[in-house]
Amino acid sequence: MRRTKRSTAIASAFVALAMIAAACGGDDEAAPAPEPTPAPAPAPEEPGDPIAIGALHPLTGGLAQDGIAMDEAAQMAVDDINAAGGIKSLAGTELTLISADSQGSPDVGATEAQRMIDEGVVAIIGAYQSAVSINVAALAERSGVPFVIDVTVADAVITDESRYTFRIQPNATDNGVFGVQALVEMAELAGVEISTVAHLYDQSGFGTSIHDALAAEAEVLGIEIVEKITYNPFDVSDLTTELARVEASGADALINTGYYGDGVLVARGLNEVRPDNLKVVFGVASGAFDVDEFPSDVDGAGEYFFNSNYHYDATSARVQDIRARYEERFGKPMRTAGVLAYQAIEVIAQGLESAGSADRDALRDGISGVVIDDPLVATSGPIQFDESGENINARPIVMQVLDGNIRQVYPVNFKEADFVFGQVPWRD
Amino acid sequence: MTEASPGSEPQAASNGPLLEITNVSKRFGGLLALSDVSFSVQQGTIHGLIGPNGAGKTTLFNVVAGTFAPTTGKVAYRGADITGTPSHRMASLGIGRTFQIMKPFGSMTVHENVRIATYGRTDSTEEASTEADAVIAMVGLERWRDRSAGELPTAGRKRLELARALGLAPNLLLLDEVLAGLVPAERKPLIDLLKEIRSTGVTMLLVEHVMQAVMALSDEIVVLHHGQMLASGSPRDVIDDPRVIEAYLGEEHRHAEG
Amino acid sequence: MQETLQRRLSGIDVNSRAIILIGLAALFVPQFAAGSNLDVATRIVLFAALSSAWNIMAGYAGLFSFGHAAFFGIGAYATAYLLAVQGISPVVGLVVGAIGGALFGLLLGYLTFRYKLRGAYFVLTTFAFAEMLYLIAMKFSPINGAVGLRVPIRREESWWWMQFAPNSPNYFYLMLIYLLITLVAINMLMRSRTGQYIVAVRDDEDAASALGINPLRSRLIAVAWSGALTAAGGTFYFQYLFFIEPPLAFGPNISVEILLPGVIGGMGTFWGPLVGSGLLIILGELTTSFVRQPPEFLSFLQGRSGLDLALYGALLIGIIMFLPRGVYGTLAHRWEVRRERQVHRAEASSRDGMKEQRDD
Amino acid sequence: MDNSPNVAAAGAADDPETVEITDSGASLMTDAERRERQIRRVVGVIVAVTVLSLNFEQIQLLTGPNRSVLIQATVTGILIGGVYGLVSMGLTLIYGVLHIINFAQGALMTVGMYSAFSLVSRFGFDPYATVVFTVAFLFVIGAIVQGLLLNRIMKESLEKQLLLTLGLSVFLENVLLLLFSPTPRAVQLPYARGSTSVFGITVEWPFQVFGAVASLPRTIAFFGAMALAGLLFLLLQRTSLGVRIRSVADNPRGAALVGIDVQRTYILVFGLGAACVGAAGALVLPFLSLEPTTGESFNVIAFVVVVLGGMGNVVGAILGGLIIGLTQQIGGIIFTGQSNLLGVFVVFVLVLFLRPNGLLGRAH
Repeated sequence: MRRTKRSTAIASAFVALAMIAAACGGDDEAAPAPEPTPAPAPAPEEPGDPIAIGALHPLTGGLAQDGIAMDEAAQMAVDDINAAGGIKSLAGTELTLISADSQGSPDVGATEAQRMIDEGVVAIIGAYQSAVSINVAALAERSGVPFVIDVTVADAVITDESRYTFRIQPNATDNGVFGVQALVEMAELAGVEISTVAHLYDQSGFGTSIHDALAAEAEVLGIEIVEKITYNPFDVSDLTTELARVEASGADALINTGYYGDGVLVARGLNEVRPDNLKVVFGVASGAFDVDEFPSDVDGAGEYFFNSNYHYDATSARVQDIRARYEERFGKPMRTAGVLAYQAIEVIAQGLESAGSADRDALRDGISGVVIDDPLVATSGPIQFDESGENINARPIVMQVLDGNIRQVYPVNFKEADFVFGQVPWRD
Repeated sequence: MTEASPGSEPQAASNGPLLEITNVSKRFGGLLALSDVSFSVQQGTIHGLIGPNGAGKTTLFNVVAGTFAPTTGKVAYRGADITGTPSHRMASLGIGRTFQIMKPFGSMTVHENVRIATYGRTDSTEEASTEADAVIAMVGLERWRDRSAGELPTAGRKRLELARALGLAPNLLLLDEVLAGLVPAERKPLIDLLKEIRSTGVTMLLVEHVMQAVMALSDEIVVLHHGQMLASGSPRDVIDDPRVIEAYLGEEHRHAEG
Repeated sequence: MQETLQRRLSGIDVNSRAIILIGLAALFVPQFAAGSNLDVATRIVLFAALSSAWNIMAGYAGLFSFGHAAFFGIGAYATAYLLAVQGISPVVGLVVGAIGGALFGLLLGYLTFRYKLRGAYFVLTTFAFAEMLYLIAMKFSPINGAVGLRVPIRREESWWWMQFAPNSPNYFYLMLIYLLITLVAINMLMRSRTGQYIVAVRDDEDAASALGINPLRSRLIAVAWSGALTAAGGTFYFQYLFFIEPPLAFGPNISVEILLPGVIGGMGTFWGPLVGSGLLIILGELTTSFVRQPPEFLSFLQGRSGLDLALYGALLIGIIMFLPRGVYGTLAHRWEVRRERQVHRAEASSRDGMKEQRDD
Repeated sequence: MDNSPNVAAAGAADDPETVEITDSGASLMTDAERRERQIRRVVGVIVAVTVLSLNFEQIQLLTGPNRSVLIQATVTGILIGGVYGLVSMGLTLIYGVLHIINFAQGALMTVGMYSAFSLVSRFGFDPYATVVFTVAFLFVIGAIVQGLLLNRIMKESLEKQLLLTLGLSVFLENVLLLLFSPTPRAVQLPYARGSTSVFGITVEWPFQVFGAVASLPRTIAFFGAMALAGLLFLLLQRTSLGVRIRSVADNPRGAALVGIDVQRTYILVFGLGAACVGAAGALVLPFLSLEPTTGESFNVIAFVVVVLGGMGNVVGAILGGLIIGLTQQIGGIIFTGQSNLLGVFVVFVLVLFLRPNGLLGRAH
């Protein structure tokens, strides 16, 4: 139901081929094509066959929950666009989504991306895990198929040579840089002195790249990183010793970068170790501190925790509408990853609008010129891509756990509530 | 892997004994398994090594075969010290052995089993194959040549053990209870085979339980008891030695004769 | 002329003839499989080769490795470092990686022999070595630590740089060459005296030593060949995937992916890993597409995560329970038993006086 | 003149089974010499590694005002080590009797955790009350696995059995994924932050020891693990069932000859091994967040612990668990910048090479 059946896709491709053949045959024989005109092709008057977009996410495996939610959100975006009249510059041509399962594995991901390209998708969104995204990006670059990344922070996905790869969310460097900047700015606003921090982070590529950016920026800002501690989020079952090191370091603030399970361990462990020195616990791209279940899962131990992360803009009326409809349709709340997938489809649709063509190269040019003024994700301005394909206005925003709820608190234009700085749950 | 055939080696100390065991003791942890054993084996003879269960026969056998080194003492072969030589080097010295618990290469045919041994004697695979066939014919396993070694019945496996050791064209053959586990009807042809092998000039050290066979085959016999040498000499001498009769032979001898 | 060819062919053993046939047949695969199907075929060929390399150790030498990711990762990272950091061709990386894999194999082989680690202990040692390399690679900055390395994209196609247009059949041919070289190498090794010594040591180390075989030497040869060929696979995988990071190179999943085709197809058989690789990857594709589009009455299963891997696990259990020699191994064994029985019967009847039958 | 020890020695040497052990191939050393040399080498390596890794800063870390970190690492190491011991106990029992490396041990633990979680979240059970159920439930699952699957391939090679448990682990994890989705779950311990009175002594949680903390759920898990280890030990040493299990472990053929149903004992042992991780699952649930892959992370540690303690040695598993817990925690502060598992693997490899029968193991 949710996905286009493969057989249908193949059948429609055949029908399309037959029609093109018929059309060409007629045209060619009647009048050979004149010399090519450089002017853009005039918009057709009749809607064409649906334009296929590929969605590649981990639909099975450990990260399937987000992957499935992203796939659902992408389908919803396609349905919304179609309901609103399709691609107007193509006479209302509708979109259709081809879904694929990367299984979280790069080689399966590449095979599936190739399959979708074979089936004629004009662009691909995805792919969540960095290893998969890097692989798909390489394929997209070499095949000339636009690839719009919904979620993947690894810097390496986009290089200076990238032409067909686009990313809406902030990359790892931006996450690290803006995260520590936000910490400093908020401390100044609150009049609390933060001069030393401890960084506790996941040892994989994700945590490492964020740490590197964060450490460089901290040096610029005159903040000393007095302790850096790594752990493996997939086998850690206790962080008490690590948190004792944080206490012993005397740091003013603890920055944590990691996933959900370890974020829970951090919150619980802090309430046991109760470091006196810490004025604030601040997540930078933490996978736990801005998740709705987090405050209740740790039973209040996460109160006042901040998290600087890419996030949907909860203050936007459009986001509220989409999230409400998503929840109604799929029976679960829509998280940031889903909103980003929705946004990625919108970017492609916009690209198609301005290209006025379903040709992949034209679409690439279309996407690179896109300006989305009312983004669904919190940014510092419209969604616009630079030469390499990074969104120049991509920014993380800061959320805080307040009274057991996740609230957007900073910057002020995304503010849902006033932040409380200098508080930790184990000190009342 | 193995060096040239033993026949080509200079016959060092050709008038001395082929194998000389001098004051060998072996200790396992706190327990003394062999205590000060000395004897020598002359070229071209069959030397029997007997003793009741737990006398240290297998330990001595393993010391000679290089499976493990003695705690003290020395083993000399053709006058050269070979104490503790790794077992794979023994083969190149011309010493072949069989195992009490038969150890065929179960995934190979009988012919391939033997060819593993004959490979060491030649560079040509074809020659090795021919040699292997000759040995197989000698031990009477032709009919099983291309059958999997794992399928052989016990008597066949004993012959295969022997065939593989013979495949090395050894000077000295160490035989660990080749007759054990066979019914009397199967023993006779094997004893004949061993005699035939001796006639080709191969020296043998025979660890054996089956008295009848040892008596029939051996030129010299060494009796071990509690890890010590109790007696040695010709089968007649040994069998008449009252200590041997008392310590070991008594019952079994009667049993064997009966 | 034809006769000569036939005579020449009959001088080549059965496996070599089959390798030539497979090579010839595979040349046409890109004619029939394009796009993602060619991708699937490429993966089948790659894992068939990797698992064959693993089979030298686990199957022929009886050294069950649960950490072949160590060799694989050494090959992948040798190439990745030389290419992505130093700008040196993967052809050089291939050689360096293979030598590295062989050397690591010698180290592993020596240590496990020296300390007499067998059975469960050997399995756990190989696992531990791969895990240690993984943990070290995660923090080793010259190879970019946890972040990983990627293949610099070139504009032109090149065999020297092992880079082609996406969807180019050359990737398939590259893996095919790797597979064929691996198979020829294994066939030559296992038919040689050394190879038979390796099997003899596997069957019974004591008996083999008593026949003059140095068991350590045999073992080291097997482990070095296995390590070198597996490391070569790491090179090709990196070129094919464009990216490597420690979990992709040294992760325990890689070890399992390398050993499964051999186990499923039949350990210690020449064709087992090939059969297993084809079977596993095709079945994987089928279950994935089944879960993607289940039949009407099972539509509630659509998109449920976990189903395909649960089926995969059940399949693995089933094959081990019912085909303990692996798919190809079991078939080959049945055929062998039947042939032996026929030989036996023929012998019996010939002994009964029907001698003329043998003269045919 | 002759004395009986000699007889025993010679007898042992003539017994082919025993010869296997001392069969040292090429080596010229006696066992005692070799052991001494190995022990010397272990000590040497440990000293060298320690000296090399302790630069000035770290020595300061261990002696200066940061001593509390070391104390915390020790406390945490012991507490988590107890849990490692409990997880490994089941694994070592299964290996000791069945000679199977059970890769599904972690997945079975996750099954235990999810069953405990369901009881807590659906029926409002106290998390610790679920232990009774998870132990029984996992015992049944373990017994079914052995009876239905593993018993039929007991004659196959070690690798086949290992791969079957690997398949089982993939199967179980993904069935859990199907049933519970990958959403991380957690349960609350309502009394985790109160105080407890035992024999008139009131303890405030989390408990403070020399500036280190021990939280209530971890402390309960530790003592629970110790109690269960004690029970298992008594079961093996003091009951007829234990005698039966031990005799099957020592010599299955002999056990069968004296009328012990070996297959049924196998079923029982796998059931017990699974029950151990069932208990472990319930005990760790209050301080871990739960996903279908949670138990898997204990697998690797458990293998290390089992080898360290001696394969098949239940007391060794507890000791090994504590050592690994401490190695991991203290190693983490000594080898800063490296994964704290690296130290664990270094210990693992050293033990494999130099003391493959484990710290408490005997040759078997």
